[in-house]
Amino acid sequence: MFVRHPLFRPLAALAILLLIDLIMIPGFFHLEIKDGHLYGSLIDIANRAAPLILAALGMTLVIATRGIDISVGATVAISGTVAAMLIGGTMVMQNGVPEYVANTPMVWALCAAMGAALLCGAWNGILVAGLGLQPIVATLILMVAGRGLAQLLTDGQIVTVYYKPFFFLGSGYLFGLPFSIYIVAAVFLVTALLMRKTALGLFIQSVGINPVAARLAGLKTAVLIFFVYVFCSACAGVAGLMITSNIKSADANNAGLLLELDAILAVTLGGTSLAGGKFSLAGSVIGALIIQTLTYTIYSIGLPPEVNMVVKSVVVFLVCLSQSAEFKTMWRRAFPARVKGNA
Amino acid sequence: MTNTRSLTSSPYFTSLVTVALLLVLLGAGGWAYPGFLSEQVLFNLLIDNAFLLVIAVGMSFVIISGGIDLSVGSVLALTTMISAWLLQTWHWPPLVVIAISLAIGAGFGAAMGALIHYFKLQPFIVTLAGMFLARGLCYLISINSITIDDPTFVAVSQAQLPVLGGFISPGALIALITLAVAIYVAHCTPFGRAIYAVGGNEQSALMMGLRVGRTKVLIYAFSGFCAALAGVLFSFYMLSGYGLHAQGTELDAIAAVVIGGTLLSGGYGYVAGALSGVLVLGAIQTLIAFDGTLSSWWTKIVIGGLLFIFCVVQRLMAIGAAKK
Amino acid sequence: AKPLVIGFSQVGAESEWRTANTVSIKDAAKKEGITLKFADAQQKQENQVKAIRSFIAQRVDVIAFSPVVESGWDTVLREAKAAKIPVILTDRAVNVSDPSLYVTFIGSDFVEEGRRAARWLVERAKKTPDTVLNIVELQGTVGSAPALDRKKGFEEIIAGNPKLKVIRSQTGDFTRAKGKEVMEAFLKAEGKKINVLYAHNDDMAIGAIQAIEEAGLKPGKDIIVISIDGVKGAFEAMIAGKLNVTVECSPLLGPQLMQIARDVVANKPVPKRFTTQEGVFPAEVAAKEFPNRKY
Amino acid sequence: MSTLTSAPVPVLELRGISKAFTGVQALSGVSLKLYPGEVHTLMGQNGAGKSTLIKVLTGVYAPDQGQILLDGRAVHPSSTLDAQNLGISTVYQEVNLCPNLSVAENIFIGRYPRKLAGIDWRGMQRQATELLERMQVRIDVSLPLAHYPLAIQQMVAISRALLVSAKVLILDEPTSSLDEKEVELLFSVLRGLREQGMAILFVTHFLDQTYAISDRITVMRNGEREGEYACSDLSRLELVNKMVGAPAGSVAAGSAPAAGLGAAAPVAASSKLATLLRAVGLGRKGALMPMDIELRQGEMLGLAGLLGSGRTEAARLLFGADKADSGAITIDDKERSFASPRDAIAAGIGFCSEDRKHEGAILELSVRENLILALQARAGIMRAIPLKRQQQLAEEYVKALGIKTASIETPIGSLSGGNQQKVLLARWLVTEPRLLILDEPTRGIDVRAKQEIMDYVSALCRKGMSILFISSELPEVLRVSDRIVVMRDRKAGGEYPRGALDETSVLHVIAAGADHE
Ligand SMILES: Nc1ncnc2c1ncn2[C@@H]1O[C@H](COP(=O)(O)OP(=O)(O)OP(=O)(O)O)[C@@H](O)[C@H]1O
Ligand SMILES: Nc1ncnc2c1ncn2[C@@H]1O[C@H](COP(=O)(O)OP(=O)(O)OP(=O)(O)O)[C@@H](O)[C@H]1O
Ligand SMILES: [Mg+2]
Ligand SMILES: [Mg+2]
Repeated sequence: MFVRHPLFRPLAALAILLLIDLIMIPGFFHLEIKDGHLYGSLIDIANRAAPLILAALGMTLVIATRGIDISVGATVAISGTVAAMLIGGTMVMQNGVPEYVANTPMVWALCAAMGAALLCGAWNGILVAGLGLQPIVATLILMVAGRGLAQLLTDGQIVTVYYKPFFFLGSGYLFGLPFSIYIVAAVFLVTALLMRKTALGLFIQSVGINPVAARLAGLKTAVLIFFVYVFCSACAGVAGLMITSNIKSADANNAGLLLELDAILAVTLGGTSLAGGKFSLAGSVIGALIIQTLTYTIYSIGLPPEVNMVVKSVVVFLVCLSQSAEFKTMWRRAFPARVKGNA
Repeated sequence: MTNTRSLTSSPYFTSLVTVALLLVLLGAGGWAYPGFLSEQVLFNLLIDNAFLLVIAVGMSFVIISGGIDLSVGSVLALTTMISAWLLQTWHWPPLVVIAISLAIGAGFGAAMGALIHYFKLQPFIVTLAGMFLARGLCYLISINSITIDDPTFVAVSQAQLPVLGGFISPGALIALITLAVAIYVAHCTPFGRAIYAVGGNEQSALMMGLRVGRTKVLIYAFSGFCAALAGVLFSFYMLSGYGLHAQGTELDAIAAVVIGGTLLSGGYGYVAGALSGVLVLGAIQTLIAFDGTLSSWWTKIVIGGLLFIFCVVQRLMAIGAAKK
Repeated sequence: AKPLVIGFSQVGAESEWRTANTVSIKDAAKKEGITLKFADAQQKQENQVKAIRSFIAQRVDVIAFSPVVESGWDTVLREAKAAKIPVILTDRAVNVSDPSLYVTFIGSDFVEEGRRAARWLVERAKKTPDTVLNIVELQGTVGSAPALDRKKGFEEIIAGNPKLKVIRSQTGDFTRAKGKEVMEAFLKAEGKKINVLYAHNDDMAIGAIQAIEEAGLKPGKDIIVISIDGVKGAFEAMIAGKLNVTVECSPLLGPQLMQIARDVVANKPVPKRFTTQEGVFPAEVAAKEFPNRKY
Repeated sequence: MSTLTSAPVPVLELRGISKAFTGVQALSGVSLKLYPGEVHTLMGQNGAGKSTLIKVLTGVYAPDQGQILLDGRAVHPSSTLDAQNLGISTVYQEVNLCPNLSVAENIFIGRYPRKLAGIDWRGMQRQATELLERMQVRIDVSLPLAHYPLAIQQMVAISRALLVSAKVLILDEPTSSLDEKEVELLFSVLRGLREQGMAILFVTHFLDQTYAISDRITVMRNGEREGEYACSDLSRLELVNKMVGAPAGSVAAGSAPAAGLGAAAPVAASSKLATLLRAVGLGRKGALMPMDIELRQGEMLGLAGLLGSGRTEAARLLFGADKADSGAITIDDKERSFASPRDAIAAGIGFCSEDRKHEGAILELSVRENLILALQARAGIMRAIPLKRQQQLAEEYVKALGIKTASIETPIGSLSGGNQQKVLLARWLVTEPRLLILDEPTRGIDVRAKQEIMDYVSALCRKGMSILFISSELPEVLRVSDRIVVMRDRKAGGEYPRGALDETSVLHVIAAGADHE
């Protein structure tokens, strides 16, 4: 019965990857307490996957409405840059002793960064829902210009932050676990609850499957679409803060580069169709974990960097094929005996 | 029904609007920067974007059929790499190398098309994985760039075909021929029409008895072929094979096709729109190069801004036309 | 007289180093009263070719550019030559069949930078003569010229030293985030075995230093950290004792470029190769050197 | 009507076809023989398995069991293309054409007339125009299909099927959105084909049409073949009873003429009822000339007219689905303007569209979700209807309307056409609107269900709901409406109280509207 569950296949893919890690990488599952928190590969994966999961959550809703948002990376750069510049701080040498000075109170800086992200979302939302531009071009505009704006803010420099409390967001620990995990869990729970306890999920699916019928049934299609783009950018904004906090600096040139592609990949690996409609938030989380585990595996296993991409693509192909019902039937036909034997 | 009605009227109109806006863009450039409107600058638009045009032509087919192909940039790079490798390391005759490259591109596309159709996988994901794969294969051949010094390639690379007081490259000519053939195929052959049918409604196309599977595989094969042909043109253009060539070209191609008036949801649009779309992108870049004062980030912001103005004006005019 | 017009095609703005390079060139042009046509290629060779073509169409006096890659410049440089516009390369060299296609090349030698980093390490290894030093390497973007050359130069020198062993090498894409991510994985996989980190640029090193600290180790002490470029951030890290050495790769080519451009236009003979003056800065001199850093 | 010819060999024979979907045995052991030169009608209630049988026959689905014999040889069509190549030409229940292609192309795609340099566009358009003219459809065939209303699209689909010289022609509810004139034209074409020896398999829910054209009838019930009868041997009453599965001579139901339903008719003179909605000069350029409409509480207003007379447009304007360029709408004497359907729904209006595939059903969502969508939309995002309540509502309406579905969680897309229609009707009924606009609500619904639904709706009407009823079935409009507005050339041609018109006089109004204006 649960083999039929839509999350079964993504979970199985993740499990197989972890199994490979278990065999190939000694001490992969080893966790120890270091400085009062858990330390180990699994923690790294969760911590690293956090921004990707956030981006994927936002992307899931956009994709559910038949849209796509390729400006996620740019939004990450913008929000991270704004936060880093406002909190900023410089190192000054006083009598040969370095001292750190912060600029703006952190709360304000975070609000400003999220504000910037929401503005990005609103911009995308207006272009898609208001003007009816095709999502991919509408968000392409921000993808190109957004990173430019972030670089304009920093003059192309990497802005380093010297303010301890800010680091908590991306590399702090709470009850032994990375704080970013809590943020992701909170966003996931709130989103899932919104989908469950309100009619939002139903509406988003309806708009994604048949916008004309949805409008005739009385849905505010434009408002819904606007909302999902804002939500997606908000998620990207938080992801940007996390990334910035984690590397203690805002790199407008590279922060979140190509994050949108990984996010889309995560969404699809999780079983959501890019044609819109039915979606699975949990699936996207699993998809993101698959991608991060894969990346981590490649690093740990000691493959030469030249083959990274080939390995990644082969895994993606395999995961996709494993999810295809047609592939299963074909497999059955090709190897009838063996399947029976296994069953 | 009104929604579909306004949709149907828009692509044709959008295409016209694109051409008009392109002329405005060029006019503005000529007014602001002396020398901008010389023949050679305009021909350079074609020469420099020949490979993009070829890719966009293949991409048009894919998008009209309701799919997408993200692998084109990588397939281009892979083609340059394979050509360079075969020429430099194995010293195969250039024509054979070109034929093999094109066949590999088409085969790569066909394989993706088959995965998409027979296993009902999503085009976005299959071609995204294809993009990683093709790039990865480049690095397996070599992570260095390989310079091509085969005399035929060098000769083609430096050939200049005189036209109207300026010149174009053989690559540009090949691109234009590809475009012409593609327009013919799209509008005057059953295969071309089947592409539109599949894009309009795949289920219906199947129920009407069209060979949907074959059409889809062929579409992706064609796109792969175009990407490989673009790769060959790129090898002429750059005389090198390199795994990092043409990064992000897939987005440029998609943008060009969409700006040219094709709907990403499939079914509506014109292959010829690829030309206007490519020229618009090229003109924006040329404008920026002529200006010569923009810093890196202002370059990005201005490209984004021009894209924005362009898309919005295009969209508003289309809405206006539909209201009329 | 009419001001000199230089068309300059920059690779992009992918790193701080690159930005410093751009700023240096722009400032120098302004100071010298030279009109600079600047075009950003966003890391794409084809965009550079387009920019050079448009410089030719605009009939600038000198074309200068930092090539994205070494190969593939024959055709467009031939067009420049046909239009009688001299070409100056900065930062990276090109591979062309006919060396007369460019006048001169100003810039650093990536292979040499790799060698210098390795030489410093070899010296350092002499302090602990009996131990084997396990090295992990953070490469730049796969296939990019600095990554290839810095790896090559480094390997060339350590090849002769059996005590120095590269146990892991992975790409960190020249960024802090990736540098940190990859280093985390290295630390988990190799644990305490790692003695030395060699990063192809400062940004990756700074990211990796964070990873080392989070693993409860002391960068600079438990793990020797070597990097290349010499940006401000690296000096800060050295002052804090977390980075051991950075090999300078100077982006400040502007004044030199302007001077050479004037010479070229004035038909003065210029050498085919200018190597920029670059140093190796170990942590000991960082505090003293820090105030002098321009980027 | 021609008699059964003595051709003893069937062109097409089905033997013991079974097909199951998850949770539903759609067909079990169905056999059927189709002879050349006959029109064979397949009848059965919604969800009886007619469309599934046709899809199995034409290679859309593979049968779980059973054989298909064509001219005595076993065939295994694996795609519609296969079936076409075998000489089986089909019009499926939902219009399966490409909205983006021109009408001419939709007819010819897959078999273009060729010319030296490719497709002979001119020839194709000329032939398409001629083909459609045979059915008296005069339209610009170079425009995209999406430009035309559903009825035209259906005619195009039929023309496409007629184009091939096939041995077998299959038509699954081709007449569901056609009006009588079109149906008659279609039938004359079919009769011609029958003369030429073609075997025609026809599906319809209209008894009149069945008797007008069929030679033989196969009745299906619950996925099984109930029996096969010569048309002349089976009375309407028997037919209906066999479809429903009642013992012979029990419930009498059918499309009996209006007289038989007098009992349900209202007694109140509708002029005395309070006005609910009044539209004055409502119009939209290119779609509807300005017209006035008045709707009273508890009254059913029928809109009669031929295809393309603007009924759907009028309904869409009233509902705010399209924006009116002129005119004003008042509800309860308060002026209202609807910028979107949402506003209209807030004002208590519901609109059940004629195009269920594109404008109604959200195919991948479940019956329950489809059913409560409009209610939930009105309640807003935050006030989610509790799942319990949703299930209760869904169960209630599934029962009340006799919707045949495996469960309320089944995706609506896997329901039969008629049952989908019922779910969409229920979508609006749950919102308890003050005014319900029904555009071809009984399209594709079987005779008995049609009767039940109309009774159900009439009862609601008696309770005070007002209804705007649009249907291409003139008798039905005449039968149930309290008042009738006849439309013609996209404008109102006149308003008549119940009983003032019969079928011929309506046609008269339409034909010679000038006298009545
Ligand atoms: N793709 C499918 N998946 C699951 N069940 C299906 C599918 N198609 C049809 N069914 C089920 O099979 C049964 C027969 O459906 P079918 O469409 O053949 O009915 P029908 O006789 O054509 O009805 P109608 O007159 O309403 O068109 C129905 O119960 C329907 O729910
Ligand atoms: N026979 C026809 N010839 C040409 N155009 C037609 C014909 N029938 C309908 N149309 C088109 O139909 C449109 C109006 O259709 P509308 O849907 O409002 O009519 P309707 O009375 O509701 O018809 P239907 O019964 O098909 O729903 C017109 O714009 C016209 O283009
Ligand atoms: Mg049916
Ligand atoms: Mg209608």
